[in-house]
Amino acid sequence: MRIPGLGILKGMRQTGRNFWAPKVTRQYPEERPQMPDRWRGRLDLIYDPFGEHKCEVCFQCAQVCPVEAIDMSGFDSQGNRIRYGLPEIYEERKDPNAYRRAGLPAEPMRNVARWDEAIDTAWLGGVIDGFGARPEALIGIFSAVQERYGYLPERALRLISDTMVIHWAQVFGAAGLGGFRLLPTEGHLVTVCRCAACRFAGGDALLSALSDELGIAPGETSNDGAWSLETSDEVAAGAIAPAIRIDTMIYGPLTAVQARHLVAERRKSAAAPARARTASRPS
Amino acid sequence: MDLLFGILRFLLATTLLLLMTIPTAFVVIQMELKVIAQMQLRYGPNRVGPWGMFQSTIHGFKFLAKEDHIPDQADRATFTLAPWMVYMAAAMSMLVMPFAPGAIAADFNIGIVYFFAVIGLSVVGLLIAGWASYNKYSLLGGLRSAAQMVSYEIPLTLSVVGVVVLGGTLNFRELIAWQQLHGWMLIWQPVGLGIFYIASLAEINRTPFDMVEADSELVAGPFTEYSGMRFGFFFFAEYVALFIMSGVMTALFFGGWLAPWPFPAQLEGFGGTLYGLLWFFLKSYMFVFVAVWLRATLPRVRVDQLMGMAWKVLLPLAMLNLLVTAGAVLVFNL
Amino acid sequence: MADVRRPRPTAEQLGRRRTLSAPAKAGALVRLLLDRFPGLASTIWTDDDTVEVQIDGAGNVALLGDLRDDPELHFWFLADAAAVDYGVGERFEVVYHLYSDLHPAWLRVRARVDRADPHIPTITGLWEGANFHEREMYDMMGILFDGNRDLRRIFMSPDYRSFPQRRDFLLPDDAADSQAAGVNPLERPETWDLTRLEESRAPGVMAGAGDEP
Amino acid sequence: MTSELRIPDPLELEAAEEGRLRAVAGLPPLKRGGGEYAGFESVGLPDRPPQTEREREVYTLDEGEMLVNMGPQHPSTHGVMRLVIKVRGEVVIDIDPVLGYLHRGIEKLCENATYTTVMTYVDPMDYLSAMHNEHAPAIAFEKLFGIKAPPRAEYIRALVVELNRVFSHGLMMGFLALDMGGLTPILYSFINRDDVVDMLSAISGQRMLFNFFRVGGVNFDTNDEFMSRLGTWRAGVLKTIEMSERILTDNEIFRGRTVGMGVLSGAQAIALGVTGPSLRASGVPFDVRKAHPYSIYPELEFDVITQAGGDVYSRYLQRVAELKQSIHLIDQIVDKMPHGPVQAQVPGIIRPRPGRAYAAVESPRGLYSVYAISDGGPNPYRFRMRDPSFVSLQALPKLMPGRLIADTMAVMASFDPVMGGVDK
Repeated sequence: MRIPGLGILKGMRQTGRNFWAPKVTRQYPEERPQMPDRWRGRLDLIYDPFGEHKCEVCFQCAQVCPVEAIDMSGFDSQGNRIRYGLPEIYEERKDPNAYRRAGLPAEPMRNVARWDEAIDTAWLGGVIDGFGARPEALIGIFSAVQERYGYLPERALRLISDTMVIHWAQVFGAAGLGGFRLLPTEGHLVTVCRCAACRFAGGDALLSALSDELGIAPGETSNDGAWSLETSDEVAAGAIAPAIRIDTMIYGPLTAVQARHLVAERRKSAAAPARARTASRPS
Repeated sequence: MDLLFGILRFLLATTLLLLMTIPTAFVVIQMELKVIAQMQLRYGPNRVGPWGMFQSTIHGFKFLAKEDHIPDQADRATFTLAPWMVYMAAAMSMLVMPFAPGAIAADFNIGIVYFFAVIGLSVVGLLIAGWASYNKYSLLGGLRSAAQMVSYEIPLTLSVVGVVVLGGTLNFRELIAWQQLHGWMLIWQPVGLGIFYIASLAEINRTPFDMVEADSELVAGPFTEYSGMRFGFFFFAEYVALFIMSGVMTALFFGGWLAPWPFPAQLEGFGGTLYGLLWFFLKSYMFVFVAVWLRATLPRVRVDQLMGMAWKVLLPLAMLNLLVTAGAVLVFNL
Repeated sequence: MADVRRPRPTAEQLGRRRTLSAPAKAGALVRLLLDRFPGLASTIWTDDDTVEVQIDGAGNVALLGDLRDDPELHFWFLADAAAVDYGVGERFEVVYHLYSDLHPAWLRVRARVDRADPHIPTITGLWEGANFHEREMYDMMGILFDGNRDLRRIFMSPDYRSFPQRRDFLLPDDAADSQAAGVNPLERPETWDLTRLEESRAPGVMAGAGDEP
Repeated sequence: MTSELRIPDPLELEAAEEGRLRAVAGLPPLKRGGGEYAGFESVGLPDRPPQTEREREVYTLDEGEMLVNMGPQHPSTHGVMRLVIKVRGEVVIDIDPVLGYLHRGIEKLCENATYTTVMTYVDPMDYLSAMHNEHAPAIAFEKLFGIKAPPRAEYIRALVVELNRVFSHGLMMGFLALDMGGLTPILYSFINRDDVVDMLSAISGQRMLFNFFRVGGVNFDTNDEFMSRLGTWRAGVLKTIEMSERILTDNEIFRGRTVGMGVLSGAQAIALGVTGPSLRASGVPFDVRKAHPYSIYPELEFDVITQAGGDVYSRYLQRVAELKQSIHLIDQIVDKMPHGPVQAQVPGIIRPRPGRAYAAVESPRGLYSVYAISDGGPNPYRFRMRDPSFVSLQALPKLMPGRLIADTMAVMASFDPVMGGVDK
């Protein structure tokens, strides 16, 4: 036999007791929750076994984000500063404060892409027309532009994007492929492949040998501006690993001694005309 | 001159009372927010003002700032009228509320009758709101409110009749005077008190009898389509009614402004008024607290159980109570 | 989206039977099934906790009814009913998974349905709860269950015209109709012009393209 | 196994009662049958002809009936679902659940994902039992690959799965009360849930969509943080559960609304495909953990709990009992947990041989199963998930006729459907 009201009183006793009990709510801004060590709830880039970021700054995530929430910048495999986001933020990104906030050295990097590049728009339009303004022709157009200017000026990429109605990020992403340069160089460029295959085949030794030979570290340019040393993820397929590229020529497979010899030969032939800027060969 | 004075006095009293409903509602809402939170092991609002005191006030201003939306197919005139009717019913019943000696706005001799007449008006407002909204939930909620309030008026009133028979008066002040002489009505009318409390919860749509709103079934019942200050009026009216019902229960069963023990003896003049106010509010808010406590504990009664309780339990009980009371009055010539 | 570039295997490849010695767990059930339904003997397949038979779609109600009502089999519980599409030109399969507390193995009944004319009798007469499964199969695969009195779409909107889980369904829905509606042309191999790709070669890979000797 | 229970049709009873009352009041009896097709405009949709017999039946209104849309945005539809309720006054005549508002095509997504990434897609299915959602695919894929998870991995799996069950059942208590207007139990339930998800995030790194199971094991081994949190939680969990219990179990109002409400007989439940605690509350002792043991459940000691009533109150009691049972299972698992690796050797290229695998687990809502077909490619050829709450929803139209609108919510909450699972 149940006494009516007893169950209600039992519940009221519970709530009444809890009225005085210590509270369990976290007072958020003052009281921060202790996140577990394995907490995955924050965005973080992951590293490959070689200790480098796995993010290749390909912007694919930013492209597919439906609400355009991703706004990112970084350095591609050649050390160029590249970015994706609203155009009005680009300028802000060059601001020293923005660098500081991003944890980068406060002075702007030497290889920030330039906006004031003069581009022969009529010529570029002709090239695009010649290729038929199809997305798959991008590579051909890029190579034409690079042949003329020695690198891919940002203005030219913009123009290609606008003319061909291809998303800017796609143009930029395609330009990140091996073989294209996004900033002008003054002298010869030696690119050492850093793909997994080349590394296993002794790419690291190759790099240190070349660095020793040229007297510069990867990513630097020699004092006279004639030689630059860079690394890239994709100089060639693994079949000729380890490979290097001198300007547009690919060599491989090489041993460290061979590579050193090759570069030394080239340096001796000397006084090679700087190929950037001045080249104005018709396409 | 007398007429002018009377009109002035009337205007002053009504304005004061109308204005008083707003802080009353704020206090009761704040109490509900805070007490329920504490019972649910939360802190409740604690950011606006010291201890979050002004949270409900901010709620009030928020209502003012919100868009006042009227549905396309709603009946505009009645839709606008409904919140006022509900709110006025609550505010007008404040007129006879015996706060303290000398602090009754209208101390007339049928105060209890007036009170039950006026508080029952709110059902009209809810019914109109339900009908005017052009919404099925609103309509169901409005009809529920009509059924519920009409049924619960009867045991509610009958339980008070016992008090009236015993006290021999329909005036709140005299009833309190009677309680000063004979002890609180609580002792004489325990069954009446129980019926009154349950029926009054149902009358003002409080949990566990909040069929009208029933947020998990009818979204918000008749208030579904209301927004902004119009909803605010319903909201305030509900909490003012809670306070009023607690106040009336204090006056009828718990000796109104009387202190629970005779010391210090009932003061005279302004001091007496203040002392009475203290006790009146203390007791009233205690019953508000109990109502909030119930809300924190109980689930909602189903609509048929609710009606069954009114007609099958409370009404016979109230009748019996009245019979016994009347018999006792006759026999013992109280 | 069905990956149109990768050729899908045929039904024969998918449905090829492993001839296993029936594990002890399902052995009794296999013997019982062979005894009761000798016609299904060639289709029985087992792995360690499942016994599978294949039937023709039209016979599903009779077989499932027998399986349910036979006191020795007593498969009283319909655990799952799902549809599988084996691709254009092949067939649909409606797959029932049954449970019986007399046998420690799931019984899987695969009922073939003609893909060109996908009709199969409903089993809502046996288990009322199959209704939602059948509605889902209709919605996603477009299989029609004869006799189901509530066969309408369950997830997609009622005015939807396509069947999203069929193998030949491309995303978005009308990609098959319009050339590039909403689909990135780079992802549509049929629009690729391979002859032009030859011309637009990548620089650097071709030796001698530069100005060096 | 099943008890044949003759339940009088509540609608008949209701009609008889109403007829009697109308006769007393001197009103003519309401006309029954031969109603008119009301069309979809009455629920605010563009009008179209009915597609099936059943649809015509629902949308045909007799005298005095109307259609009420409950959802897709409604305080108590447990997600986004729409119930088209045909009511006469407050009495429910018929219910038609309309699903698909949360449909994400997870099966299709999984068929285009690799075997390892499927685990991330099944998580948001039934988001209150994400661990169970991962368990079934893990078992099915292990069958396809022909590998076995190491014993410690199986124990960790069982541990996290039971933890998940504890908070899921706890939340059901709260939601049931909330749907009946009780505000407090849900907040007490969330105390428990918060402890558990904190604990699970200590082991898996996420609070809600854990992505913890791997083909052939689990992502992480237990760590000190997890074990210490588990100990603290274990010491206080029964107290927290009891707080809700004290408010609900003996409460007269709660009992008055749930006892005898929505009675589902065993035979009916089996026919409708209702599984899990709801089926066991109808007296059918079917629990996949016992009926078709998987993982380490054969090694644990537990009984299948059943209730006799089959009503909402029994389903509530069943959940509470299973919750306590799960806590005892957790004790056993922690006691018996062996040492060893938590991940089996999985081949580098994850391509199983062509084949088919079916795996079922007992999720807090019932039998959750996965049927995976491999064609030898890197992603499943067909990936089918059977979600228990999807199937259980069919019971609603069977139980509600003759009851009141208010009971719809209580009965629905007693099946504890999660729309993420229903709509896939």
